[in-house]
Amino acid sequence: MNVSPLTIRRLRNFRANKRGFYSTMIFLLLFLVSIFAEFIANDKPILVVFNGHIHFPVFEKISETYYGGEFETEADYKDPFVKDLINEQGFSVMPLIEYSYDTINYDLKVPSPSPPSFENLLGTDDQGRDVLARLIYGFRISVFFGLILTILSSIIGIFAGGVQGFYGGKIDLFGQRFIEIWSGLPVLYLLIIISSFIEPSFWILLFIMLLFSWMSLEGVVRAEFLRARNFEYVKAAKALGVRNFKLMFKHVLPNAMVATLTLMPFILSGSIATLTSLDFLGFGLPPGSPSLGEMVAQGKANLQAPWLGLSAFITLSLQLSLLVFIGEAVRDAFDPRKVI
Amino acid sequence: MKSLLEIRNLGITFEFNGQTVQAVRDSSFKINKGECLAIVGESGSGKSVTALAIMRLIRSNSQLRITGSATYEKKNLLNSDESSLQNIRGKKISMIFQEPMTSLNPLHNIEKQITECLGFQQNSNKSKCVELLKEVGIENPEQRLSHFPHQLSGGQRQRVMIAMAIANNPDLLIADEPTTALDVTIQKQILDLLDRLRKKYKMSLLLITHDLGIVKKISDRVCVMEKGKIVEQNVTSEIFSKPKHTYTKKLINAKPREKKIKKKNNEIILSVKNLSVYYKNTNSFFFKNKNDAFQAVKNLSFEIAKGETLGIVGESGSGKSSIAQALIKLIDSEGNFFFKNKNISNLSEKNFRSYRKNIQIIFQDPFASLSPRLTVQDIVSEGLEVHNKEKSKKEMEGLTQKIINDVGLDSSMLSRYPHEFSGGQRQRIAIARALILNPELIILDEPTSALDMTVQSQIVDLLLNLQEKKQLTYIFISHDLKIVKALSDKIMVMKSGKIIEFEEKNKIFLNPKNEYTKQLLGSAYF
Amino acid sequence: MLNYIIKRLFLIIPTLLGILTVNFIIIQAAPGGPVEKAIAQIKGTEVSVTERFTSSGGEQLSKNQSQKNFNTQESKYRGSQGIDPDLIKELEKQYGFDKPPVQRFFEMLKNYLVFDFGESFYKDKTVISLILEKLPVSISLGLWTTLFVYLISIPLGIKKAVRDGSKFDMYSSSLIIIGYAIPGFLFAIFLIVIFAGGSYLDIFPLRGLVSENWEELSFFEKIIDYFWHLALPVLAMVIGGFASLTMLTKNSFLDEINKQYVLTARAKGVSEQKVLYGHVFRNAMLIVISGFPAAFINILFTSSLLIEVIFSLDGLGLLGFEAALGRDYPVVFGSLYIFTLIGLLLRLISDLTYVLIDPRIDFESRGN
Amino acid sequence: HSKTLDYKHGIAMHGDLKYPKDFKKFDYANENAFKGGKINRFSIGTFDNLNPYILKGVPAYQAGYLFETLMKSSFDEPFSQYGLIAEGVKVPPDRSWVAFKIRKEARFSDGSKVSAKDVKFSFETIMSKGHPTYKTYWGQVDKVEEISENEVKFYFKGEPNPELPLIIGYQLPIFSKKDWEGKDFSKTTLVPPLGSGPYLISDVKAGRSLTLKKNEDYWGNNLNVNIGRYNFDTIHYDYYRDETVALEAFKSGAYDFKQENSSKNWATAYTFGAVKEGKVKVEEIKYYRPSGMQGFAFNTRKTIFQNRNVRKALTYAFDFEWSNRNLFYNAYTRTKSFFDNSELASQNLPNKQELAILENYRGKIPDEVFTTIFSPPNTDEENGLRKNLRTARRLLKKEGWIIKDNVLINKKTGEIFEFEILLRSPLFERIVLPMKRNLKKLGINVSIRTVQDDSQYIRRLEDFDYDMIVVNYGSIISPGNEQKNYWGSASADQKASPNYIGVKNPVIDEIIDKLISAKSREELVTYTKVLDRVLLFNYYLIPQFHIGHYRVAYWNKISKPEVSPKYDLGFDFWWFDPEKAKNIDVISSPISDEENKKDNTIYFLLLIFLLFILWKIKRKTS
Ligand SMILES: Nc1ncnc2c1ncn2[C@@H]1O[C@H](COP(=O)(O)OP(=O)(O)OP(=O)(O)O)[C@@H](O)[C@H]1O
Ligand SMILES: Nc1ncnc2c1ncn2[C@@H]1O[C@H](COP(=O)(O)OP(=O)(O)OP(=O)(O)O)[C@@H](O)[C@H]1O
Ligand SMILES: [Mg+2]
Ligand SMILES: [Mg+2]
Repeated sequence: MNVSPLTIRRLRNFRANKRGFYSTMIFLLLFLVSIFAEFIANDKPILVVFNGHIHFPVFEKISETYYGGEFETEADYKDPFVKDLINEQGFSVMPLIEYSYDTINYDLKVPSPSPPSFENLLGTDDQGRDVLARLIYGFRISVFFGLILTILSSIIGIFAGGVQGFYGGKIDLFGQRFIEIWSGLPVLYLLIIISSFIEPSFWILLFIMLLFSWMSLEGVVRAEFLRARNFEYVKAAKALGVRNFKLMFKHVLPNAMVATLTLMPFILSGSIATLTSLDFLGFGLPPGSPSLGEMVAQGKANLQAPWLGLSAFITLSLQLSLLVFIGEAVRDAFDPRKVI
Repeated sequence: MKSLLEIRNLGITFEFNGQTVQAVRDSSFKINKGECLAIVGESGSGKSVTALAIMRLIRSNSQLRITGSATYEKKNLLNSDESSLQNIRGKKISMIFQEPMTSLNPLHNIEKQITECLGFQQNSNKSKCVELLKEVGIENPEQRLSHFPHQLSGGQRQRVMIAMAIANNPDLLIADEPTTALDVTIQKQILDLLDRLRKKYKMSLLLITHDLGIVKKISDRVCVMEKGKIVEQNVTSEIFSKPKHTYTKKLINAKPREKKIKKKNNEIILSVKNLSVYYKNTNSFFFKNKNDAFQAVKNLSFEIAKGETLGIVGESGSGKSSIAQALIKLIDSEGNFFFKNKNISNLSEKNFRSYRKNIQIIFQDPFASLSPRLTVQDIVSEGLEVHNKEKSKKEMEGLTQKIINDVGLDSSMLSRYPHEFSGGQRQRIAIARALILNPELIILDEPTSALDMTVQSQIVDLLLNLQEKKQLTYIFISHDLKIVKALSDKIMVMKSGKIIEFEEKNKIFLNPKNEYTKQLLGSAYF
Repeated sequence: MLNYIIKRLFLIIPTLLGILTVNFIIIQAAPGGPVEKAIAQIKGTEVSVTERFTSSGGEQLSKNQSQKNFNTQESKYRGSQGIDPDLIKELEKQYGFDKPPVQRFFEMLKNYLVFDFGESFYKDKTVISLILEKLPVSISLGLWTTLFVYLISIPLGIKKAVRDGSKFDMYSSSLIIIGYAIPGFLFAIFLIVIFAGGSYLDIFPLRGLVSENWEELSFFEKIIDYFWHLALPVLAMVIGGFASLTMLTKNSFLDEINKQYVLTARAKGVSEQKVLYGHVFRNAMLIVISGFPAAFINILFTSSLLIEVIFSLDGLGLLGFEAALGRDYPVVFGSLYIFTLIGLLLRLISDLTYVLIDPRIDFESRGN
Repeated sequence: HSKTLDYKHGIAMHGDLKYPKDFKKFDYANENAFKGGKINRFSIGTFDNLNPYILKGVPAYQAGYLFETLMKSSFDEPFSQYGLIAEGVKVPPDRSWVAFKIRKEARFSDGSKVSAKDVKFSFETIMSKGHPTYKTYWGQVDKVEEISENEVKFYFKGEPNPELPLIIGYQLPIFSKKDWEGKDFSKTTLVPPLGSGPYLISDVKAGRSLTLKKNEDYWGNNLNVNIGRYNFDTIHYDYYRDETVALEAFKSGAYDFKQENSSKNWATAYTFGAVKEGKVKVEEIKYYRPSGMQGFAFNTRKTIFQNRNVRKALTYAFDFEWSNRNLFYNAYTRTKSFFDNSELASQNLPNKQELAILENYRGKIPDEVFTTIFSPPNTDEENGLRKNLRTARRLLKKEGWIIKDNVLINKKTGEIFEFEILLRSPLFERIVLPMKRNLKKLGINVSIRTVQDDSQYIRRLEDFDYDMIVVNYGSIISPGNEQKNYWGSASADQKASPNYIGVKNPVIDEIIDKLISAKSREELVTYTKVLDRVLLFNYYLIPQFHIGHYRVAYWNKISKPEVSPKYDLGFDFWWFDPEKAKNIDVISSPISDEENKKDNTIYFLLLIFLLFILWKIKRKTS
């Protein structure tokens, strides 16, 4: 391992930002949990021992007939009938939370949204689904969405802004006009059109958002590049024969990164918020998806059930806060003048 | 005599990365009213840091420990509060920074920078400004008022800095290498000015410099610093006549080796024809035509042979740096120049890039020319990565370490960022960066201005050795005639963008023809 | 520079044309149009475009707006009728859809050249008057939020930079970030429940920009009334706005505050305030300041659909959303044209501010 | 031959009128109701137009109070009307025309007389410049004739349509010809047009509020149809955009009367302080209007849904009982007929007359029609859902659909059974999603698509581009022509028709024809029931649910008549009750309004002051 002193220094800086460091830890933990959501919150057992055979229903679809029931489709393990069948000749181990994001708790005692109970730790939403399970899955979706979108749109945005700012002239002039036209595209209509022939899925939404979200960085990066390209050290590197691209990304960019690094967590959380609000407005993920946006909408429509709004709110806030804190720590780590 | 400022047991430690740099150790000295105290010493020995500590201006976000006291008017500056410091800074104690080029606010014009020092008491701020600029020898001061720092030459910026520092007739002026970017005539003018102020207002002067000539001429007492310690302090004449400490002796006796002029080499490596450099006047919102532009270099033509050193001297602001940057195509220029008989003046950047390895430059302002977010390691090895891709990482590291040692720095410094160095150290990093590529032609724009005599001779040695070994060609721009004399074969004297005289070194030094050249040489050795 | 400005001004024309064309094509491709909208209205099956987030959840179709169905039997009867093809033709003609798209496009362009934006399909008002009508709300929301955000964020960011790493820095970060993470409209509902509902306090008004009896109020009362109405919506909008600007300010400042010229300024004896605001500010705030024109457009056209809906404020956000979903093409294109034009001009101004802020900046070609 | 007929005081769709010629008042009216007072009401959305009869603009529907009609419906008869502007109405037995005789006292609010001229003008204006929907609505009116100054006659064309006279009678608003001279009817207006109604608009704030004031000189105060009606002096409407906020506003007393349509709100929101203190009354008021049929409609144009048994099988997947219990707080009743909640519903075995009719179609209609009372599958017993799904599976199997690798496919063709449920409102997602899971157990993959965009949704309906949608077939107590549009073969292929299901059944066509030409109420009821049975047992849709009462909450300062009309809420017959109002200090009285405002201002200033102090303190400490 060749860990340069610089890396050590950056790591140290990163760790020195305690809040950022702990945020990272918590975030990673949550992320890990949500990645393995299927094993934590699911309506299928992690393990079934039946008739001496071991099965992992999370991975395989076992029909009810296999257990002696009559439906050829996949067994519904929450069904008491199926439970009995399995218990007769074996046993099953359910995950911690016995609900998936779309599992409806059919034996609620009170109409849903039902308040938190031992069965549903955060209560159920207005369709009788477990809020905690939905949060876990919703967290995963939104974090994935946010991360992918942010990374891709930052790359594109920085690249586009960098090239325009650095080269200037015609590239800038026409690039900017192109962007102006591009930003004038009617997003809402695009969504409507696309959803008129295919159901908007995660990837399609991601793609559409990507078409536009890269522009949020482009402007600031361009401005910073316009300024930084005149700096003496850029000239100096040029005198060394450094190629334009390296010049842009090794010399100009790191010094034009303040805005980028600062804005990055906000872009990330902005992406999540966008997804949320699309869901909220009804142009988002297909009905039934575990989306935080839907949860928020439910929270608003069900003021009598504060656990909905609160759960969604706390999850969103936590998620966004963690991300912004991490972003701060990253910024610190790359600040050469920050010395601990 | 009454002491104005008394420093006791000053200690300054930087701590970062688990590394501790003890920049100043247990130093004590005092300055009397009207006195001129010179601090001389090795580059990196803590002179600037001491000066900054007095003003309480060391950057505060590195882990920093300052011990001791600095008593001014019965107050310990090191622990007085910010607001009382504000009343002292700039009014009672003012300072000329070592790196004038980076010390000006890039977005304020000259007038704004100077009038800010003046405060609001005068309503004739503008005329006072002009007066100050005139005093520090800037031509056309009225026009300069609206200029921004990047439009000035190194020396001009330094003089603006000086003008700001003396604007309020302070009790104490801390001048950290105040004349490094100035040609000798102006240097003389400035030193005279300081002297006058000293006499007139009983101003004390804390002068930090490497130029022992100046020290000898104007200082009353001298402190010698080495490795963060004051190793010797005494009355000037005593120091020079009876140096006690070995380092002092070394410093006084250090003299750059002089280049032995060998027989002429006829292979012309660079030839320049009718070079002109124009600067647009960006102040005018409506750029009309060339007439509106300022011509910094006017129709120059010259040639250099391989293995030769061309020294360029001349008035500050005469276009020397402009030539340097034009030759390496960092600014637009007119005219033709040929590198090894190939016209490179109109090559596109892409085609020119392959020449960059062979033509290198050391910028006049080392601080600004080092990427602030790259470590020294990255900065120095970057050229290698660009041009010698075939070299392995190991090899590159080895080369980097070697060159860093060659310029007198420690390889443990490689992981530091540029701002964590002293002025002289940065300058040497810049030199290392250029030398590592083994270029055939190096343009050195004031490469030694921040170096003390010992290091200076070390660098000169290095340059000469390289030249001898590898037949390198240098274009050496400097105000330090001693060094120019030591290094050059030919010398070009410039004034207002024109060549005034262009001759063999000896001819110039022994038998200057032009009035200005004479004046220049005349001011050199007081 | 003048050359550049002229060039930019000229380029506005093709840019606008491009935007209009692209939009026209895309909107053309969207399924359904005003005719369908009208049919929905005729059939009585029309659903408000804001239904998803304004409804509180009725379970029966077309019964949820009882007060709308002035006569429930009537609407039932209407709905039962098939739509006469002639009627559809007539509707098409009324909305101009009997002409081929290309012709419609060029007619639109021709009118736009002389700033004639036509009339809304549904509202019986010109596009301009519609926009002007909604402007007070948007400006009120935009102006005060922007003002608050800038006036608080920038000094706060600077203070945080100066006191980087201190407790103050930490707590304020946490605070603004949590504020940022709160979904604005949820907060708005919260505010309403707490401060304007029947459940807890009933201090602030629920809806509108001014009181019913606005005309009768004295000048002073008018001002109070206005802010009294704005307090909650602006608070709901502002709460999330501090974070990014504050952090941007802080980080830009951190980047600059250690530079040499700041030392120079300090050495000159300039007061700390002046160092920060006079020297560092301009250097650090290129991005922030260059964002001012955009902020300005924000002031005018802040569209906060949800906040507007929740506080029953009729602003541009709602207008835009309703026009888009209702296929009110004159409004869609008219506002697109106007806002884009202003946007383009502001972008030019924004670019020019770069140069004003930092004279070293130019837009010349570089790099080859 | 018109001379031979006499003007009658009212007209019934079928059979006789309940009220005799000289009736004093409707049974559900309280002639002693207090006259006066103010009521605050609310509305969702916005408005910019006071002429609700045109296409442009967003109308304020309350403007309907401005215009009287020729006749007025009674709310305790299926479909009967009594003279309002018209003192008499006459129709020939085949109802091929209708004539109205205008009351001499009828006045516009400017005092001018209402004449036949105005009626003719109103009709022609609304047909030429009004909302295009009227063209379809009254398309069968051939012409209008002014017989005399106060007599007007409408001639009909095309197939006989016995409803038409009634529809004109109670739906045509009468405008003043003189008033509209020089004004463009098709333009939106915020100046109240001249009407003849009980209320005048006293204040309009576009999009925000509307205030109606009783017209002191209203000419019809003492008419029998108006006794005990229009009791409030002032009716004030506030417009809200958001229902959640509107509910909050109700709680704070910003308005007095709210009808609730969400069972969740009904069950949970009306528990606030004022309710407990009895200041707000919360009531369910029973009604007997046919509920209409809301259900998941199959698009039988799609091959998978062409089989009746397949449709029947899918019916088993909807677990109404669970939804009702868990989602609706048991507020709803399962709909078991297309005319549920009324005498038209076929909730018994067919009687003799029905059997006589049905017998003609034996073999062409499902046999269950003769023997069973329709009852959608329920899950009341234990494991009910499981049993239902098992039944469904068996049915599907019988029709050749088998499960392979978790999906249902056709044994013969290999076609996969999957479909999409097209939703208009996201509110239905919660009803559909559990069904989706149930269908999954049958191997059917269902996707749910919510299209909130009106235009797009309509476009898909027009083209019948859907597999299953949620429809609400509204129905009136007196079914008629609309049935043809709903289930007629002709409409199945007609673009944009409401035959969403695509019913193309000659038997049904025949029954509808007979229904329309029914001579008496009994005959109508019989045919309606027959139609109901045939439709139900064809399983054209999965019936959902309905509610048989109004859910209302109101601040306890208004009172309502003791008897509620059978077919309407009859809010116009409610009144302000000064006695009760004294007992609750609600904010709406003008004096307390003022005080409250001042209070608020003080709070507000206090808040600012507090902030200021905080700021000061902060500055001191830092
Ligand atoms: N911010 C910093 N962080 C760490 N080390 C520093 C920092 N600033 C200066 N130093 C170190 O402190 C020592 C003294 O620096 P100083 O600038 O005082 O030297 P100097 O005597 O002025 O040298 P020169 O003549 O080259 O300007 C040097 O070794 C330098 O590397
Ligand atoms: N970007 C610029 N815009 C306008 N004028 C400039 C610019 N750069 C330099 N100049 C002017 O060009 C002239 C020559 O500058 P140059 O830097 O070449 O001088 P120099 O000989 O290197 O001086 P010094 O010895 O002081 O460094 C100066 O008068 C300076 O003001
Ligand atoms: Mg120094
Ligand atoms: Mg120079």
